[in-house]
Amino acid sequence: MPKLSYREASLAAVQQSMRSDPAVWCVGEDLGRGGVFGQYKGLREEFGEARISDAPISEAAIMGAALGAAMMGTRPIVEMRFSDFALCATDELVNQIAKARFMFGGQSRAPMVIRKPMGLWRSSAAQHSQSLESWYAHIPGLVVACPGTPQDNYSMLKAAIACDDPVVYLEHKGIWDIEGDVDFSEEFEFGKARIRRAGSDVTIVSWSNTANIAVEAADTLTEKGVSAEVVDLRSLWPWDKTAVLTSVAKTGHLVVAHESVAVAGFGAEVIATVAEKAGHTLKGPVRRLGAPRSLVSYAPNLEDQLRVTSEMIVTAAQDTLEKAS
Amino acid sequence: MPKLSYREASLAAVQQSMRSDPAVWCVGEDLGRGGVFGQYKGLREEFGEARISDAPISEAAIMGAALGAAMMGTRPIVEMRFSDFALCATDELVNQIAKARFMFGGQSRAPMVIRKPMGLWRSSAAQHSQSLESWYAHIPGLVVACPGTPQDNYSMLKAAIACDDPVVYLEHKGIWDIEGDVDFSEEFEFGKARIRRAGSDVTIVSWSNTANIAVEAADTLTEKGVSAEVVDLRSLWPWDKTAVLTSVAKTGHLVVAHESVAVAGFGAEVIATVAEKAGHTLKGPVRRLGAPRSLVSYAPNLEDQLRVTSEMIVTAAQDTLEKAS
Amino acid sequence: MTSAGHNYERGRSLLQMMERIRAFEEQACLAAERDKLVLGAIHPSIGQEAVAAGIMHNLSKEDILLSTHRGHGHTLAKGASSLAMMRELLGREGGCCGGKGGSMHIADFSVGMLGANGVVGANITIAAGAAHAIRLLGDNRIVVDIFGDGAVNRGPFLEGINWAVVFKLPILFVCEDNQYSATTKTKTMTGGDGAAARAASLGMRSTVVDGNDVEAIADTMTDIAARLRDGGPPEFLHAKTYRRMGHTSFDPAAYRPEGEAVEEEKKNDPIERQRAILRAVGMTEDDIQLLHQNAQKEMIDILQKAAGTPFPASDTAFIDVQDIGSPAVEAY
Amino acid sequence: MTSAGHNYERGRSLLQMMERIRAFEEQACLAAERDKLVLGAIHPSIGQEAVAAGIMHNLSKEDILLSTHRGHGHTLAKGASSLAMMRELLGREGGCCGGKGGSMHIADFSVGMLGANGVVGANITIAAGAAHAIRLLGDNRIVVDIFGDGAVNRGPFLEGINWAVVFKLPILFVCEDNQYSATTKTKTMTGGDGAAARAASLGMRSTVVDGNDVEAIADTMTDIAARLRDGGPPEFLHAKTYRRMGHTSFDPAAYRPEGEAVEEEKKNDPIERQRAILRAVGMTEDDIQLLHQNAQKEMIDILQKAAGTPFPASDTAFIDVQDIGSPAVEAY
Ligand SMILES: Cc1ncc(C[n+]2csc(CCOP(=O)(O)OP(=O)(O)O)c2C)c(N)n1
Ligand SMILES: Cc1ncc(C[n+]2csc(CCOP(=O)(O)OP(=O)(O)O)c2C)c(N)n1
Ligand SMILES: [Mg+2]
Ligand SMILES: [Mg+2]
Repeated sequence: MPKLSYREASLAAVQQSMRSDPAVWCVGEDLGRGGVFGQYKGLREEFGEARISDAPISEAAIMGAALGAAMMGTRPIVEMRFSDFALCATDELVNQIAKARFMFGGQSRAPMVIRKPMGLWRSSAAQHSQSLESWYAHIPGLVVACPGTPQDNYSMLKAAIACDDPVVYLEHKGIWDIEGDVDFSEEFEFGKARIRRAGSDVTIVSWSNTANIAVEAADTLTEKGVSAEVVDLRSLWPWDKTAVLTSVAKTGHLVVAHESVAVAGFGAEVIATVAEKAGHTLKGPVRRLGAPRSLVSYAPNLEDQLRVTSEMIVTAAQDTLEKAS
Repeated sequence: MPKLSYREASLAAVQQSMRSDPAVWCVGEDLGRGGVFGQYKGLREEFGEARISDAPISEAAIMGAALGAAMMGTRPIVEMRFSDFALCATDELVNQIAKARFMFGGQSRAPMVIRKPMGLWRSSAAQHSQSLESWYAHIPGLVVACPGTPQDNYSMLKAAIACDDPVVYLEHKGIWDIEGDVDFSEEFEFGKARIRRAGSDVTIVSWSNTANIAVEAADTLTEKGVSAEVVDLRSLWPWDKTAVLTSVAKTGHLVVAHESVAVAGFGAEVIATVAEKAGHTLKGPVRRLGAPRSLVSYAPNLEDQLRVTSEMIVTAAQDTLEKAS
Repeated sequence: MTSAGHNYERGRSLLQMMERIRAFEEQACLAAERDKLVLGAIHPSIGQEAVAAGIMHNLSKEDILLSTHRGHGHTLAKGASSLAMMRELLGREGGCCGGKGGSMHIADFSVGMLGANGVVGANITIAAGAAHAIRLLGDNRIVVDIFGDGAVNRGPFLEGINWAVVFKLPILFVCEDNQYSATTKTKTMTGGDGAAARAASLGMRSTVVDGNDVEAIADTMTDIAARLRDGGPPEFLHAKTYRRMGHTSFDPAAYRPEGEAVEEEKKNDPIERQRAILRAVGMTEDDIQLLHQNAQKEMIDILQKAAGTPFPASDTAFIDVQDIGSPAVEAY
Repeated sequence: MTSAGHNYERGRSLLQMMERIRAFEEQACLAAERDKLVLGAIHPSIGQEAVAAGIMHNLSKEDILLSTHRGHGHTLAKGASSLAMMRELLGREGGCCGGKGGSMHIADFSVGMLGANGVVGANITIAAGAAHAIRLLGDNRIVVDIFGDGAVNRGPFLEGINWAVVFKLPILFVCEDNQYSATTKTKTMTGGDGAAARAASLGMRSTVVDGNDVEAIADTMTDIAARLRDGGPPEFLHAKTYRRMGHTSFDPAAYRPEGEAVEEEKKNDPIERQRAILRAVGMTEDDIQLLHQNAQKEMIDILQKAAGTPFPASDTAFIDVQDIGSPAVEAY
């Protein structure tokens, strides 16, 4: 089993998919030179200019053209560089791509992957640091993926490329370099969470890089004698309600943690769902961790104030356990 | 007290604000002929071309230019026609307007009102029917308003125009013609809900046109011997947690109802907040009503399947009461 | 067009198509106003039929078309069934989009019509992408994308046209210029010399044609289509015509200068102009009337049929959203 | 520029400003690479200083400027404090944006600099709006908006320029063309004749100037500013220069043709070119060196001061988001 970085895992997924399916192609700014994070490195050499296509700085055209090309039977992988710039193509994504199949009564399909690196990344400030996964989860027609590990960035990206629905694929740009074993034979099924740590006292639900931080927190909790279960949702639509409800049924305690803004974030969806379906089984108050409804600063000490840390997760878990009724 | 339509109430608010503050001006497509819903009718005649300005079909420029003009000390009212088209200006709203003050360390401000008529409106299909209020509630820097009555469309619009922060102002395009008494002296404070019906058995939280439907439901419930309290949030950021928590403390039962898609909708935020802060005080399961995660159809019978009706609210309220523990 | 070089069969068939489009939209307007059967907005192209007929005459069903909110004529001319279209306008079963799209999203993929669009200008980048796929797939279809004069002020106009030029795609962009953007005279909100000049500055060969002269449009399009099929670079066509009705069938268009529409109809009705050309080369009054009446009959007929068709089955509301995470499986 | 018509004082001051910009950015790069004090990306404009110096020479502090991610030079030339700017790059207290914006969002409203922007092309519509406000307010300030060659492929380029033309706004748009968009040669992704041709098609008077000739830029700008202050329509300036470093200070720019950057530096360094002009009209080597050394000294100094400044007070993280619903009051 090779040890790959999160970046390399995604490269392998794209490369393998392009080898086996000639309809797959990639388009985005600077792809010919490997992409802004090097996540397309070497692909131009293997697949040529047409299939690893550069693009003008025209996010709306990249997104819109990918839709047209998808409706014609090709399978574009769209690179948005920073998820923030994808906002320049919101009409294309939300009004066009997400609706193309339904609006035309099922005559067309839009099989495509929209890669949007998101998240905090070393002093990038307010226009280069956002995480808007809850936006996409709210839009019918879209599948939403948030891989947090090299293995998942391999398996999930392969599944996204093979998917016949448009997939908003949100890599976390802070973890391109993290490494891990990658089993090329592991297949991902959308809507299936991964239990990153099994446990029985408290359930911690998370995704993307925050799931890694939650694992750290669980390790700390273990040292303190608390057995925490970390549920990494991996895809937010569809999302694994069963895994969450099963875990909560066992633990009776729920902490949800994510990097994005808490208000109207996807954590609210998880908590609301648990409250609706299993509110009476909870033994302590639910705890939600997310960024305050504030903007990301450039200065590192200010930027840090928006981070959800492992310590915060530990405290939240202890808190709900202490308040057990 | 004059009886005004929701449309006329907004007209009065804009007219009065423009009379008292020469910095206020309006810009959008077709405004010179009164706007697409007649909500600017007569203003060109009173205030002239410069202050009731037409615009090219350039949503990005309308939004971006309004920001530039706001940073220079004017107070633009931006008309987006259908909230769906505002998606063509998402970078301008989210990356620019919402961040202009913070990013520059408080050197600038962006006092402006972005009017975006939202909601279902007679067979308008998937690109002309969306309600994305939860998106804007998720974005730091924005104030979010969802008036549901003529009185509120007067008082809230006046408050929005007077506000020094950018306000996303979501009128519901299905109710331009509803009428009601409007007290010009009533002032609105952001973050203050209105108790549309007082009650003691169950709390129904809603906003925009769904609050009107909730009032109908409350009337039906009264006939059935159930006393429902309808909390119309009116603004979603800030929102009136106190009113909701106070009501829930009294009733012990919560139903949240809105027209937009339930998944990752603002209803989840309301429920999550109640679960976090007062989950243990609930006497029955919370109930959430919103559109299924599906797209809006043109055919009226298909379109109707996405509606939250008064009957559904009644049933949900009865359901949580029946399951009281 | 002199009778010397005139292709009578083509001329007649162009007239016939214009008659069908006109009749379809007249019935659609009646369905909306008289019968209250069309609930959403419809945007008639009455007076603009020459563009649809002239351009589509040179396309096969394999070629690709994208259009706007004002796309009935284009869709019909591309070969879609008038009955399926009318059913769509009435939101009925068997509508070409299953009743889900309505007038603004009319589409018939079986004849290469990949959709009207409710967002002004949004079709431009999508069409460029369709042409991009043709390049990738390596066949010799061509793409035509039609939009209005108002769309030239939207960003995607620049981005989509630049895209087509950069990737040398087999596509023709057509600005169907009816001089109005909803209630606004487009000229008042448009800098410079307009659509063709903008396209030329982006590196595109741009042609201007009389948008009410169906023969001229068909001729121009014959040449353009040949160049595109030969692997030529993308092109642009600016066709100036006039919007005779309001923006939607509900709009009385009271904002227009007095008499403008009447004057335009008198001088520039594309159907009358084509009749005159055909009369001059010997078409009989009877034949002229026959085309007219056949078109009327077809469209009265299909309106009646459409009105008698049931609404779509309720459970279709939740299909074709997506396979993975479908609302038919879990609404939320 | 012959010595006959040459304004020595202006020439010297243009050189001085270029020296200051160069020295500022050299120190900023050292702060980033050598000292690891700049954590985010910085985009140096080394080799492009003539545009900033030449244009800003004709503006007062009351005039308005908007810029891009590569905006240090523009901001400095508009009159911002080098120390406040360096503090901002280091994310420190007293930075011109309080440490919240960093290099990509550098701004100094007190000198009319309304912000760099991290989104390519986004400043174009905002700048048009600033000029729109000037029209509404009725004063005679002017606006300059600067963007790169890559920005001409974004929709807001069309929308913002059309806007300025339609509303006849007092604004100059400047395309500072350094030939690259990140790792891409812009020409390969740009249809037609580029920036000036596009602006002209939108109805704008467009001028092309040698972007490495600070005297020519200052001359051209003198004329343009006069026309704009006289109430003239908006204008466009295309200044071709060259990006001597990588896209960011971290980028070795290995994708460029061998020798291209060296060649450009040899032929077209704007500072060397201006020195040559000034030497020809009698500037002494001592004076030339003095300007250079003063600039070096100033910037070494401010880097040291900035490095010694504390980070911003923690509680500023939650202020200036919004008054109503401020996170300082309730985070969520
Ligand atoms: C992005 C966007 N903005 C605004 C609208 C509302 N709208 C619909 S049609 C129209 C006028 C379009 O004018 P034009 O492009 O000339 O087409 P025409 O209606 O004349 O055929 C407008 C403003 C829209 N649908 N999409
Ligand atoms: C909308 C958007 N797309 C992509 C980027 C990433 N990006 C930052 S700078 C840049 C290149 C810009 O080139 P140009 O406009 O020529 O300016 P230059 O960097 O050469 O000064 C790109 C692609 C961005 N910031 N914004
Ligand atoms: Mg038009
Ligand atoms: Mg450049």
